[in-house]
Amino acid sequence: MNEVRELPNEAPRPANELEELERAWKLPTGFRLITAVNNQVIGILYIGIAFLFFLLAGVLGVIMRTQLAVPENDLVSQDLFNQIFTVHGTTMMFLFAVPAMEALGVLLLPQMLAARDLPFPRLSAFAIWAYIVGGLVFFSTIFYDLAPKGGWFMYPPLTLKEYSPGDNADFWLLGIGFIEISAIAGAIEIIVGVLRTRPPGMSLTRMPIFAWAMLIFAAMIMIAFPAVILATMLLEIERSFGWPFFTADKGGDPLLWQHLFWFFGHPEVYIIFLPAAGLVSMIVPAMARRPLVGYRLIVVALIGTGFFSFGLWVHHMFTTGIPALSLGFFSAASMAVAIPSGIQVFSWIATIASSKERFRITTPSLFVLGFLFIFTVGGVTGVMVALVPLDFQVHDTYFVVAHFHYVLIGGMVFPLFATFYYWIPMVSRKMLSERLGRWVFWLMFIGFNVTFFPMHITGLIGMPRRVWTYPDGLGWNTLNMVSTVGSYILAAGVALFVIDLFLRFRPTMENNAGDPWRAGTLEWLPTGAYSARSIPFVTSREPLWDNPNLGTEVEEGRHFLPGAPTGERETIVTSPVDAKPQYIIRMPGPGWAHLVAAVFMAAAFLLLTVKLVTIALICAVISIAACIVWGWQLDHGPGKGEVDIGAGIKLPTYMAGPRSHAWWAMAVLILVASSLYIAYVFSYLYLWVVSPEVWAPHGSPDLPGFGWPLGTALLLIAGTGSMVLVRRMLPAPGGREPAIPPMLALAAGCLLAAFLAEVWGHWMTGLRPAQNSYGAMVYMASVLNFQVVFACVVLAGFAIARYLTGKLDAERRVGYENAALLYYYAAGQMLLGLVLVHGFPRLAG
Amino acid sequence: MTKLDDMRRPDRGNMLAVLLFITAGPLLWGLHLTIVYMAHTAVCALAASPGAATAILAIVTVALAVLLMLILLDQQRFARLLKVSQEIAERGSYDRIAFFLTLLSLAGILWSGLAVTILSSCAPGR
Amino acid sequence: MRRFDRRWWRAVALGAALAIAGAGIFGGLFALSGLYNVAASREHFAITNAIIRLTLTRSVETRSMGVEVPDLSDERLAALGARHFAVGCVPCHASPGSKQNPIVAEMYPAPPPLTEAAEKWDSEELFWIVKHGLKFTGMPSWPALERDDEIWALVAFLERLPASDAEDYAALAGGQGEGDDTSLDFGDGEGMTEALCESCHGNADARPVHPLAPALAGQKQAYLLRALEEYADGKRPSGMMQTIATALAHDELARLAGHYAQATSSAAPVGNPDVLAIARGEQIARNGVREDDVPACLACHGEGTSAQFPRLDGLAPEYISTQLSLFRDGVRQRSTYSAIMKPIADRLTERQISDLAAYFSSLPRQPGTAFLRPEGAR
Amino acid sequence: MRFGKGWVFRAIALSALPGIASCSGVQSALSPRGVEALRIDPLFWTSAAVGLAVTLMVVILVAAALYGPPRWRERLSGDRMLIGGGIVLPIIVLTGLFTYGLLVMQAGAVRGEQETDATVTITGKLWWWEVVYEGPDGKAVLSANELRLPVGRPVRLRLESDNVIHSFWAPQIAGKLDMIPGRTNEVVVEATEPAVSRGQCAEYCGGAHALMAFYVVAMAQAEYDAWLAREAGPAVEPVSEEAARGREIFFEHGCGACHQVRGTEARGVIGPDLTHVGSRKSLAAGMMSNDAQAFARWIVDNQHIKPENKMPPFGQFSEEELSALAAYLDSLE
Repeated sequence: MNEVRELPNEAPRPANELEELERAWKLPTGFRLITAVNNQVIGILYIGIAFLFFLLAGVLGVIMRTQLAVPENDLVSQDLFNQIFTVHGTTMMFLFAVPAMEALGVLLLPQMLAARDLPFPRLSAFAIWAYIVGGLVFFSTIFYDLAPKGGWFMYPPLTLKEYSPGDNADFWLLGIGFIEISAIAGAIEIIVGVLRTRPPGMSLTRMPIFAWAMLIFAAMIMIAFPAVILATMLLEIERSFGWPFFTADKGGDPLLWQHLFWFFGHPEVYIIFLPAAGLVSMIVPAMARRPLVGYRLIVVALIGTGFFSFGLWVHHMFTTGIPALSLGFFSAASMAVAIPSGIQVFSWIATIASSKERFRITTPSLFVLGFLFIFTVGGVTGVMVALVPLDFQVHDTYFVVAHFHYVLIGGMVFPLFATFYYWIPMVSRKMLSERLGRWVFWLMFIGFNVTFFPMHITGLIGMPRRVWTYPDGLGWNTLNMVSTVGSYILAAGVALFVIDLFLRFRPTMENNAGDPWRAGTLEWLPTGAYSARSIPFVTSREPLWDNPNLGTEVEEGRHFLPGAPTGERETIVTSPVDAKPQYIIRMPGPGWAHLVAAVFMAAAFLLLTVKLVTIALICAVISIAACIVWGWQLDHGPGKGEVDIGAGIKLPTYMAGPRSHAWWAMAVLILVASSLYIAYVFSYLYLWVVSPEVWAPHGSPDLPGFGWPLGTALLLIAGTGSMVLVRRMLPAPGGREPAIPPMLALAAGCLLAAFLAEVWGHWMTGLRPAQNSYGAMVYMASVLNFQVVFACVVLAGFAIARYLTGKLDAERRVGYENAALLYYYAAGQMLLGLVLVHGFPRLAG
Repeated sequence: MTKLDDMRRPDRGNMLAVLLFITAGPLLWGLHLTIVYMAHTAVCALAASPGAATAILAIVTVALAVLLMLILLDQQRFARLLKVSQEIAERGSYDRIAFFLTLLSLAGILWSGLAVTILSSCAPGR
Repeated sequence: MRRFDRRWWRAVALGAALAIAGAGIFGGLFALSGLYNVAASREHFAITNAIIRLTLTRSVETRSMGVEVPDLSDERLAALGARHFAVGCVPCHASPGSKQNPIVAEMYPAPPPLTEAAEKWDSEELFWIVKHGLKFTGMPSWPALERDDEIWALVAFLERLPASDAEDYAALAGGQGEGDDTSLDFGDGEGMTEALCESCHGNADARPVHPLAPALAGQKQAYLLRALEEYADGKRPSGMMQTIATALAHDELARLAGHYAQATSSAAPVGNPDVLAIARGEQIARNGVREDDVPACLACHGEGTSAQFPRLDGLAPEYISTQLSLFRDGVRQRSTYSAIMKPIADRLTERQISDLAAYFSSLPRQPGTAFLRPEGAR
Repeated sequence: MRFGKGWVFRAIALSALPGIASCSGVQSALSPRGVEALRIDPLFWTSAAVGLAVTLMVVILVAAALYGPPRWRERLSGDRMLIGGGIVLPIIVLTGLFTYGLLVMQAGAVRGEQETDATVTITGKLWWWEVVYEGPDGKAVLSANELRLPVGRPVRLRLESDNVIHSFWAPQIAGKLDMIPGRTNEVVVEATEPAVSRGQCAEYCGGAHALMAFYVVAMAQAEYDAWLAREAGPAVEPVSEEAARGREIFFEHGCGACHQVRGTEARGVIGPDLTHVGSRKSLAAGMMSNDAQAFARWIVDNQHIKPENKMPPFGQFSEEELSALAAYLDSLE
């Protein structure tokens, strides 16, 4: 500790530097606070709303338990109960668990990385507002008998128009589909944030475990959510237009939904669990006052879980009659995913054992210990249900209800409460009460186990899930009564926590309660609205332990970027592996555009649900217009030149191309689009395996002649060529090149023409989408193409407008780069689609 | 120990190479699952030939298991193949992470192999 | 500056609050004092009158927006409306051939003659007024708000009224318009009530005036009696039938039911039958639709079934499809039997309904003969 | 391949969870009376015992890490512990369990491929079960909401649905298997002792999913054959006057449009077959006991007993009519 450290900047700092910094990051006041984008403000809003949904869905849970307390109860009617359990599950999964974890990412990540904010502050604000509006409207359907009642898993045919008339199911499909989009926006933010806005010196292997967890969390969202987005699209299209994806009579298959849904649904569990495990891996070392034992193995566990969790979706379908050996593969993967959990549990035990003196028993550590116990039980029953024959018995019974509540409440809610108690000092003037905290913990812990442990037995002795009542005399009465009593105890614990929040939680950005735990990571640095005064140079995993003076140094502005040299909001972008400073990102401040975009997009989706198509379209147009306004303000251009961040490092304040954060965001978005398309390719092949008899040329009109796909491909190649040429022709700043707008328009036109040719070609053969599953799949490819084509056309138009206003040249070219990147992807996707749609039936037929 | 001076040099780490290096094991595991699941489903649904199915599954499983073992045996050569630089910070950590991930993936593949040896192909779930 | 703003706003708000309170107190005192004259013998001030007229006109125009007008060109529909007009409207509004009752004429406002109504109001506005009535004028709302189909019949008639003289009117109303017709009059001798019934439902020689009024001859007695009783106690909503059924004693209802059960039916239905639709309808009527859980109609409505289940043969297609949609929309939900028909009506598609209507309407009704015996023995 | 009853594990687990055995009812997977259920049973007890051991181990290790002497804690915090406990141990334990699971599965798969002499087709309806046996003459025998099995004989169940997805689950006999539109799933079951047990739909199928149960009656082969012969025959003639009057009412009020009573003109196939409804264990798919009173209640009040079910409530009957109708239905043994 005594070695003399070289620091990037000299103290004392110039007098006006801090003022400048404060001015740049100042919060809007009054009602304009809703335009704020600072991660600490919107992060708390985000987590607050997510917690509100937890409480609301929890109340539904208690109502269900009350109904089931005694046999043949009629407190809640059958129809209402079906709505309640659907909304309970949907809300807990989509409106609470995932958003809560994203919220923690928004709130904690920039602090842990000592970044001034996430790289796209308005994108997070957009995602949050969209989620708030969409989520609240969705939840409120329970109050006017409009709530979906097909279960949170929404299996067709039950959710098809025939068996679910009315708008109830559409609220699920459009509402949740929309919230998934918001989750993906958050995931893009988190990936780019973790990889590119770390403090200098924080290589991948020095990241806090939570950052690893969030990175994998976001990556999993990118792969998993598109599957369910595709599924909801297919189901909504079948409900509205009768394209038979899931109707067996016309070559569809109800199981296709289950495959797509669980390809999302199972990873979803780990999407929820991984960040929570990451949080635990942060709290345990703090309480032990020792570094985490087995940091690298935990990383192994996180990555391993991320992968293996995609290999066990069929374990929700063990009883659907799939061949035994296929079940065996997924059972094997279910076993494989258990090992990473084992690694983490042992790592936490080892860290506890390694404590300096003894492990500190505080409210956060109580919740962590409770989590360890509950999660172990949940993991063990998880292995049991992974044994295929045993699952034949316990599948869809209360045993499974018990199992996944152990995994989810144990694996996510307990760590979340630990998180509340642990990190609230970072954002509040006061800590929460340790004394009340212990009451909260014991009530929740006891209540939880009393509620859910008996359910294992209830299920084994025959009680199925999702039943609104049960007859007397089957031996289920006592166990159900016990569970109900337990749920009241659990609810009392949560209520006590809410009281504690009201009494002591006072959000703040400047005067927080400090670092009561003496933890080692950067979020405990002294902060203001601008986060840390200067961005520390990091050389280890627990910088605050290794350099106790770090807080003072940072506050004195002796580390990187101590001021606001461009006079605006900014943070350092570093390289993804070793975190070497690359450039300064200039970030937008408060604004209305993203807010308008979010609210109107939510309105568009919800109005579609109730079939007010015209108004919905108007809202969508307003939303897109707001997005364009928002995008227009982003590309500042290189006008501010280079700035000195300290240690003699001068960084540019503008970046385009593969190093820029915008390029990365687009790349991530393209990954999302491609996993959506891969899910489509899977669906296409899957339906072919199920019903080859409806495929062309035997069961459907012959494919259009070779000329059609060939012509389409040529259009795509021509468009791509035009796009590539534009890059070469971009003039130097101030120059002109009149050919650019027509070239961009040509590219967009080629794409549009290719899309139309594909649809027209099939239409001419007499193939119709509602005819059979083959027709539906063929036209579905064009629906997916339309999404990217539409985006490309908008972006190309945007680039033309940038050029015409003199904001696009060889240096200032982010607008072009994004359009081009997406364009190449769109062309690729459509070419692949041509091969599949025109080639496959010829090959297989 | 990273020095302040290092911050002035460009990053030698190639993100994609590093990612590929540490996730090669799980990626191959995923490839294995995809192939065996799809092959089994397609062969049973369309050709209904348990013998062919078992043969394909066995070959794929053995091939990928051997590949993973090779990676485990000579990790450094594999790293060089992917052009993972030696100069990135804490390079050893990446080796260790990659090693254990490959090991877990191998276990996963072998378990699938176990299923192939015990269960008959194309038989119904019961 | 800002503080000034706030103070200014506060003053405005205070002033407004005081004004409202003052007006309230003044108004209250005025009402309590009894100074206002509510006598019908005294007319409103011109200004009061103008405001009331404006409010009324605007209200009707605004509220009737979005009402969709069906095809009203069918003369038979107007004839049905005319018959109800004679029974339900003439007592206050008088007809082209009669004078207004002097007592009614002294109402304030007095019920206007309706000969110009159709010129003043559009169809949807007439519909709205007939359906909802007008506050403070004595104009009542339709007794069965669910029965838009009946209200349109009246509107169809009112549309034609301006162009009608006493003779036209008498022709349209089927003779009910002549003489002193200011009240419901079923006559005193036997046969007078039947005449009233027949004017809509037809008799051995004449078909019903409009398909909404079903042919009654040969219908089951128990069913007819129950239908009349249900009309009378509002279990089966109908602005037209409730008025009549309520006015008749129970014995008279029973007698009428017996009379019609015995009566011979009118001539066979005419028209251009859609043979394919009839065949499809017969298939459904005999066997049901298994995949849609639709049972065979004839299992309940065929020969030898409960006297409470109406026979459907010989009913007009419009009547059948209207009743099925009334079942489906829950209009008839207050009767016990509707609980049986509603789920079945729910399961029928529009096309199945029209097929069934075509089939049943194609069957001639011949009381007392076996017209359809389900196959097989018991 | 056969396995013992796993009494060792059962004893261990029983001592840990004394409540379980006493809770077992007619729908309990813990009192198996069929070959498949018996095969799954020891797998459950084995995995439960392993799970219990793992949980106890974790609890003890955490306690040791928290409060143990420094030497223990030091050992606990080592890398060897981490790799041994976190990787090696799970791999060994899981390999064992997994292999056991695969062996049980393979036994089921082999059984599924064997020939059986009886086949029963069960179709999931909203919200009841249509059960079709093969009669003695090979003709289909329609029944509902009850499965009869001959003891000691493998029976192939063909599971289908023509509406939404259901799942057939008779816990004492075998694990569940889904009924999916467009597919036919098959499972071979075999009752091991004569007994009555209960089953229930296990896949959420909307509306009255909770009220879709059935009884399984396992009977000796001879008894079963006699029962099947009788079930294949037409309905009995009513003997009492009241029942005869009930039959009149049955036809006058159109019951035959939805229900079949073989030997009469009632040919409906929308609702359950009533030919021998009086001899079943329950009414309304396991919801009510089977007696005249229950019939009467069901006819009038079925939308409260099983909300959203497809049968309209028939509220028009006088008390005499209702009891006559109920008496007739009850007499259909």
